[in-house]
Amino acid sequence: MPREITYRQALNEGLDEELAHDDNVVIIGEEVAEYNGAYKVTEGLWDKWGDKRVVDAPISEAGFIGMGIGASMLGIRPVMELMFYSFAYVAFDQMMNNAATCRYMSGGLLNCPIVVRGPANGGTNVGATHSHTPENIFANMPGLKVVSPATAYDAKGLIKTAIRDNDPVYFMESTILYGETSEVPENDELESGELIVPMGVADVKREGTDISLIAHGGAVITCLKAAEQLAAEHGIEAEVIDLRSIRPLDEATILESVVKTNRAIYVEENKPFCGVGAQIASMIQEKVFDSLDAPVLRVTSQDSPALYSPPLEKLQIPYPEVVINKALSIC
Amino acid sequence: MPREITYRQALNEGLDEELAHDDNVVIIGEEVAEYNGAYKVTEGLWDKWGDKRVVDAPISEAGFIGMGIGASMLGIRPVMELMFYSFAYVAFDQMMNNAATCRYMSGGLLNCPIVVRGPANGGTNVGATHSHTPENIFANMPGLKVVSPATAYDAKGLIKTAIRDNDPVYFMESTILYGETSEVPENDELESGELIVPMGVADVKREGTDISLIAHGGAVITCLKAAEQLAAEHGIEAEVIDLRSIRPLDEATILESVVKTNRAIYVEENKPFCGVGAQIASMIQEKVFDSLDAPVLRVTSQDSPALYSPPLEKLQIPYPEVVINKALSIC
Amino acid sequence: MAQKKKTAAKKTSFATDPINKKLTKADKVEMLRKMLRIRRFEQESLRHYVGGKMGGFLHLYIGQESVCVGTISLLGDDDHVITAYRDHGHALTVGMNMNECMAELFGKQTGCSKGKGGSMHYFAPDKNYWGGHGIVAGQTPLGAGIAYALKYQGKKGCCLCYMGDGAINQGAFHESLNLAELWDLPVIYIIENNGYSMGTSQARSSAHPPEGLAARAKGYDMAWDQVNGEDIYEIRAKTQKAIDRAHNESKPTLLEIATYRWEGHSVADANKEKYRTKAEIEKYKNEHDPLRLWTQTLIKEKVITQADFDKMNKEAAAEAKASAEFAEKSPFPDESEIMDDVYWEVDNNTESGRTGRHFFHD
Amino acid sequence: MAQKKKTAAKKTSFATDPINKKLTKADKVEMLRKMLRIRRFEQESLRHYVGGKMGGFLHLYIGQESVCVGTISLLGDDDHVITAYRDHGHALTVGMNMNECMAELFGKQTGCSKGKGGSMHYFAPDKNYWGGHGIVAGQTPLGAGIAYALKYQGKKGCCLCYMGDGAINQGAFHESLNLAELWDLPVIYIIENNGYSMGTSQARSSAHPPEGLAARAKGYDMAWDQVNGEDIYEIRAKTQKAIDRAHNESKPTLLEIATYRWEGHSVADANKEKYRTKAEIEKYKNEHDPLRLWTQTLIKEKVITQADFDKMNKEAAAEAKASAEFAEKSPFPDESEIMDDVYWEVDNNTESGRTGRHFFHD
Ligand SMILES: Cc1ncc(C[n+]2csc(CCOP(=O)(O)OP(=O)(O)O)c2C)c(N)n1
Ligand SMILES: Cc1ncc(C[n+]2csc(CCOP(=O)(O)OP(=O)(O)O)c2C)c(N)n1
Ligand SMILES: [Mg+2]
Ligand SMILES: [Mg+2]
Repeated sequence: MPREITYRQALNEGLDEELAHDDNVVIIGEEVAEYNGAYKVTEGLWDKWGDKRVVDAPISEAGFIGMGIGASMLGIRPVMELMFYSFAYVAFDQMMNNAATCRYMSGGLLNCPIVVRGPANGGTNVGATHSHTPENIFANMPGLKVVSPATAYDAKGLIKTAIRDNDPVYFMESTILYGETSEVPENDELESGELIVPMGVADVKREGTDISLIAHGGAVITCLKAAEQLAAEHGIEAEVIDLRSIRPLDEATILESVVKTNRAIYVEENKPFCGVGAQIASMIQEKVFDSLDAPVLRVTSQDSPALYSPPLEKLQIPYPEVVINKALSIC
Repeated sequence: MPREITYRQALNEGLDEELAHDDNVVIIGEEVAEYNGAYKVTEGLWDKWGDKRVVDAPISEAGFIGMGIGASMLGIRPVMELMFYSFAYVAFDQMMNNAATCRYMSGGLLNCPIVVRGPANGGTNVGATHSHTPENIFANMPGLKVVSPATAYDAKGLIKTAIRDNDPVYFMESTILYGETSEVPENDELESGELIVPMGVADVKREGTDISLIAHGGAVITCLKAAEQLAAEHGIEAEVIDLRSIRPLDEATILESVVKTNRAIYVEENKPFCGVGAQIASMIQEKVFDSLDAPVLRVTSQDSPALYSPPLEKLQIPYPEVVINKALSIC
Repeated sequence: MAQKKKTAAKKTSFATDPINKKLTKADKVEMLRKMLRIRRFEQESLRHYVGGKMGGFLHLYIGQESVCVGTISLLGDDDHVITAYRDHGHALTVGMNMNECMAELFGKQTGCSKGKGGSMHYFAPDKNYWGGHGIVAGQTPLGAGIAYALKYQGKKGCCLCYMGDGAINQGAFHESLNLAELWDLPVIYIIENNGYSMGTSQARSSAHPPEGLAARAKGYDMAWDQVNGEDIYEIRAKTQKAIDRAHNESKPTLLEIATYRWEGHSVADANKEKYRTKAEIEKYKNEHDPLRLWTQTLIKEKVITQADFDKMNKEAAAEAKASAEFAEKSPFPDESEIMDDVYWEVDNNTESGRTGRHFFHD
Repeated sequence: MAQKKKTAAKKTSFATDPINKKLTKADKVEMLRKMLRIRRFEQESLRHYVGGKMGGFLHLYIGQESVCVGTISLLGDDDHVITAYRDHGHALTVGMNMNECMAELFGKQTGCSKGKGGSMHYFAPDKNYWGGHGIVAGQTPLGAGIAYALKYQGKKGCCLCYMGDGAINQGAFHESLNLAELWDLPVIYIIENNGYSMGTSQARSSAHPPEGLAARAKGYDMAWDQVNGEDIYEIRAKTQKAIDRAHNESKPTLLEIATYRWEGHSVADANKEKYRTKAEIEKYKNEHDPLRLWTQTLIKEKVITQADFDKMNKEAAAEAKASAEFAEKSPFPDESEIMDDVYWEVDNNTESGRTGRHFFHD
C-alpha cells in the first residue's frame, strides 16, 4: 500500500538520510535543534544526531550563513535553515556575493556546497516583513540554484539532491504545504534504495491538451485545483507543469507542453514585476512564437506588500477562480 | 548657445538645487563630504553647505540607510549615496522592508521620502562583488520606485524629481556615464525656472519605424550606437526608447512604438533571468500580441558573475554589434 | 537572571528618586491602569486568537508591562517610541485605544493599520509611535534615524528604541550603536531582557561581558545601565538619567531591563514549558509579577485601596471585552483596499502618482 | 596612532620571546625577502597600472608588509588565511607566485583567478588562502566558517582573518565576533589599523573604547590585544599567543595591528595627500617603514650585511619585472571562458550540470 506522508515529514526524512549519508552534513539555524524547528521540519534530528550535527544559532543570519559559506569552501556541507526565507534579506550580501561569486572570482578554484532552506511564502497572515518570496531575486544571480518543491515526494527527493549538489542551492519551501500529504515511497520500495529527484527536471503534474498552466511551489496546487474545475465545468483540459527547480530550468518540458496546447499561463504567488512568470513568458514567446494562439498570460499576487487581514490575504494571492478566469479569457 | 555638461555635473547641480530648495534635504554617504565623493558627484557640496547638510558616514550601509529611512518618516529627506549600488546588499533588509513596507503596514499613516543613489553598473573591471545591477530586484517590490537615467539631462531632471517625491526612490547611476556630456539647459532658459523630468515617462531617444530598441541606463547609449549603424549599413530605422524610470513604468510609450514597428528588443546590462527585459517582453507580447511580427527578443549581459579582465568584460556586457545582430535576426 | 536579584536588592531606594517624588497619586494610579489595561487587553486577545478570530502570530507582552509603562511615563511631546513585534503594550501605553488595536488583530478595516499590519505592525505617528517591526533588530537603525531627525530639527527630544535580548546579535543593531555614539544621537536603546529569544536562552545566544548585555555598550564607549524591570521606580529613575543625557547632551544610552514573559514566544509556541521549567514560570508569576508588585506598592503607600484596584481591574476587563465586540462587529477591509497605501503619491492622486504604471498585476 | 608609540616603547623585549628565539637566520632572512618581494611586486604593478595595463582598482599594501609577513610566518599546515581586497601581500606571503599574481592584474588567462577576480579577488585554496574579498567585512563570517570547518574536522588549526579599521563597523563583523566567542571558534580577527578607511580617519568612523579598536572584543568577552605593526618580533610574539589560544583552547582573539599605508586608498585615490598631511606620510615612510626597520634589525643582529640586502633587493625587483613580462606575454582568456567557473556541476560536466538550463542569455 503506498505510503502518504506530509511535506514536512518528507523534508525531515530527507535531512535525516543525508545526515546519515555524509558526515560533513550539518544542520544550522535558529531553533532547529533543541526546539525541533519553528515549523518542526527538523523534529527529532537533534535528539538523534546530537550537538555536532544539528546546531542552534543566535539571531545572526548574515553571521551564521556567511559562516556556513566559509565552512562549505573547506568541504563541510551546511544545511542552513532560515526560519522564514524573508530573513535572507539580512544575509543578502553573503548569499549573493560570497556564495554565488567566489567560485567564479577564483577562476573555479573553490565551490560552495551550501543549502539554505526555509519557507518562502505568503498566505499565513504574518504581514509584509515575513512574507517575501525571493525565488526570482536569487535565481537572477548566476552561480546560484533555486528550488521550490510543491509536494512531499518532490520535497524529499529534491532536498537530498540539493544537499549532494556541489553548488549553492537555495531551497524554498512553504509553511502552507508543510501539512499536506502525498505519496512518498519507502526506500526499500525503490530500486536505487533512496528517493532522488534531480534539479532541472520539471514535472507534468496533470496532463492536458488545451492550455498549459505552469507554476512552482504552492501555486502548483492552485493550478491543479483550477484544472479540475476547468475540466469539470468548462470541458477544458489544462496541463499543469511544476517547475520544481527554477534554476536550473527545464525549458524543454515547458515548450513541449505549449507546442501541444498553444496557450500558457504562468501562475505564481510572487509579486509580478520581474517575477518568475516574466522570465517564463518571455522565454515561451521567444522560442515558440508561432505555436501560440494567444499571448502568454500571468497570474501573480496582487502588487502590494503582503497584507495581514486573513480574508483579504486570501484574495491577494492567486486562488483557483483567478486562474480559471484567466484561462477562460484565452480558451 | 546650448550648454553641455557631464552626467556627473548634472547630478551635482540637481543635488545642489535641492539642498537649496528644501532645508530637510540632507546628503549622507561614505566619503560624500570632505572627500567630495568617491566619484565626485557631490563635489563642492560640503564646502558650500557644511556639516549639517552633507555628512560622511562610516562603512555601515544597513545602519546609515536604515537611519535615513527612520529620519524620513519624520520629514527629513535624506539622499543617501551608495559608493557602489552593489553595497545595497548589506543594507538589503532596510531597503526592502523598512523603506518599502512601513507605509503599507501602517495603513498609510506614514511615508518614507528617501532617495538612495549611486552607480549600478558593470564594465569598470571591478569584479563581481562591485558590479551588481539590481534594478529588477528593487523594482520587484511594490512600495519602491526605481530610476535609471542615461543622459545628463535626465540625470539632473530625475534626481530633483526623486528628491521631491514622497515615496522611496532608488536611483541607479552609472560610473561609465559620469563623464559623458549632453545638453542641459541653464535654469534661466527654462520657463519653470528649473529642470524637472517626471518619473514614469519614457523618452524616445531616437525615432524609427522598423524596430523598437528599448533600454535603460547605459544600454540606451549602446542602442543609440546600434541604431546609427543599423541605419547606415542596413537601412533599418530603429526607434530607441529609454525607460528612464523602471518603476513607475511608461508602458504606453513602449506599446505605441511596438505597434508602429512590430518588432522589439529589450537591451540591458543586467543578468537575464527575471531581468527588466523579461518583464517588458512579457508585457509587450501580452498587450500587443497581434502587432508583433516576431517574438520580442532580449539582449543582456552574459549570464555569469561580472568578470575582471578588461577586454573580456567588454564582451560580457552588451555592445552595439550584439544588438545589431539580434535586430537583423528579426528584421 | 542572576543580576536581576542583585539589582532587586536596591529596590527601595528608587522610590525617593526626584523623578519619582514628583509623581502625583493620579500619576501612580495611571501607571497601574495602563498595566492593567495591557494585561486585560492581551488576555482578551488570547481568547479570540484561540477562538480562531485572528491569523498569524500573537506575541504577548504579559509579564513585561512595567517596562513600557515605566519608561514611557517619562516622555514628553518631542519624545518618540519604536519597538519590535511584541508591540501591544507600547501601543496602549502611548495612547492608542483598545478598539483600534483589537480590530487590527481581527484584521478589520477599523484596525490601527486598517488590518494591513497585524499584531506585529502597530503604528501611531500622531502619538510619536513608529511601530511595531517584525524583523528582529530591524527597528534599531530606524530608532537612530528618529533621533537624527529630532536633532536635525533642533528639538529637545529623544527616541526610546526597544528590542529583545535576542536582537542584540543582529548586525544592524551594532551599526546603529556606533552611529548613535559617533554622531551623538539622542536615542535610548532598551533591551527588554526576558531571558529567552524564542526557545534559546541568553547563554546560548550571546557572548557578552560578565556584567551583562548592556555592557556591550562599552565597545562603543557608550553610557549604559541595567535595570530591575519589576520595580517601576527603578525603571523610571534609571531611564530618566538616560533621557536627561539625550535631552541635555544629545548622547545615546544602552539600557537593559530585566523582565520575563509569562506566555510562549507567540501563542503558537508549543514548547513554552520545555525550554524553561514550569517552576521557573510559576516563580515569576508568583513572586515577580510587576502588576501585582506595583499594586501592592500603591496599596502600601495608601494611594489606592484593594477596592480601587478591583474597580480598575473590572473597568479594564470591560474595556477589553468591548474592544473585542467592536472588532468583531467591524467590517473587513474591502478588496479594493488591498491596493491602497503602497505609494504616497498614488494615494494622494498627485501628478507623480498618476504618471506611469505603478502596479503590475492585472 | 597614539597607542602605537606606547606599544613601540616595549619593542626590544619581543625579540627574546620564545617564538622569536626559535627563528633561524634563514627564517629571518626569509621574512625580509617576503617583505621585499611584496614591495617590489606592488611597485612594479603600480607602474603598469599607470601605464594602462590594468583596469579597476589597485589597492596597494606598501607600508603594511610586516603585518602579513609577521603573522603568516607563524602558520602551520592546518592554519588558514582570508583577507579583504588589499590582498597582494597576503597572497605572496602564503606562497603564491608573482607571475600568477601579476597576470591576474593584467586580466590574463594565466592569472591566479584566470583574470576573473582581479586585484581584489586573489585565491589559493591549495595554500590555505581563501581570498581576497571586495565587500568590506564580507570575509569576516567566512573566516569564522573556516575556523568552524577546522574544528568540525578535528584539526588543530586556526584561521587568520584580516580586515581594515573601517571594516569594524559592518554588522557582519559583529555577528561573527559573537558566533566566534559563543561557539569557541579558532579564528583570529586581525584589524590592520592604518588609521584611515579611504579618506575617513578612525576618529570620524568609529566610536570605540579608550584603549582602541581591539577593545571592542570586550563586548563579547573575547581575548584581544594590540600590536605595534612595525616590529616583526612583536607581531609574532603577540599573534603566537592568539594562535596558541586557538590551537589549544579553540578560542578566538581580536588583534589590532597598528600600521600605515603609504599610497592612496587605491591608485585612483586623488585625495591621498588631502585627508592626511604630506608630513604625516613622510614621517611614516622615513621613521616607520617596517621593511627598513627589519633590514636594520637583521644587519644589527648580523644576520645579513648591506650587500646581502642589496642582492635580495635586486632579485626581488628582477622577479617583479619578470612577472610583468610574463603577464604581458600571457594571453587574455578566450571569450568562451566567460561562462566557465560559474557552477561546479557544469564545469565538471556531471549529470546535475547537464540537466536543465543553467544559463539564460543566448
Ligand atoms: C532577522 C530575523 N530573524 C529571525 C526572526 C524570527 N524571530 C522572531 S522573534 C525571535 C526571537 C527574538 O527574541 P528576543 O529578541 O529576545 O525578543 P522577545 O521575543 O523575547 O521579546 C525570532 C528568532 C525574525 N523575526 N527576524
Ligand atoms: C560594504 C562596502 N562598503 C563600502 C565599500 C567601499 N570601500 C572599499 S574599501 C573602503 C575603505 C575600507 O577601509 P579599511 O577597512 O580601513 O581598510 P583599508 O582600505 O584601510 O585597508 C571602502 C569604503 C565596500 N567595498 N564595501
Ligand atoms: Mg527575549
Ligand atoms: Mg584602514
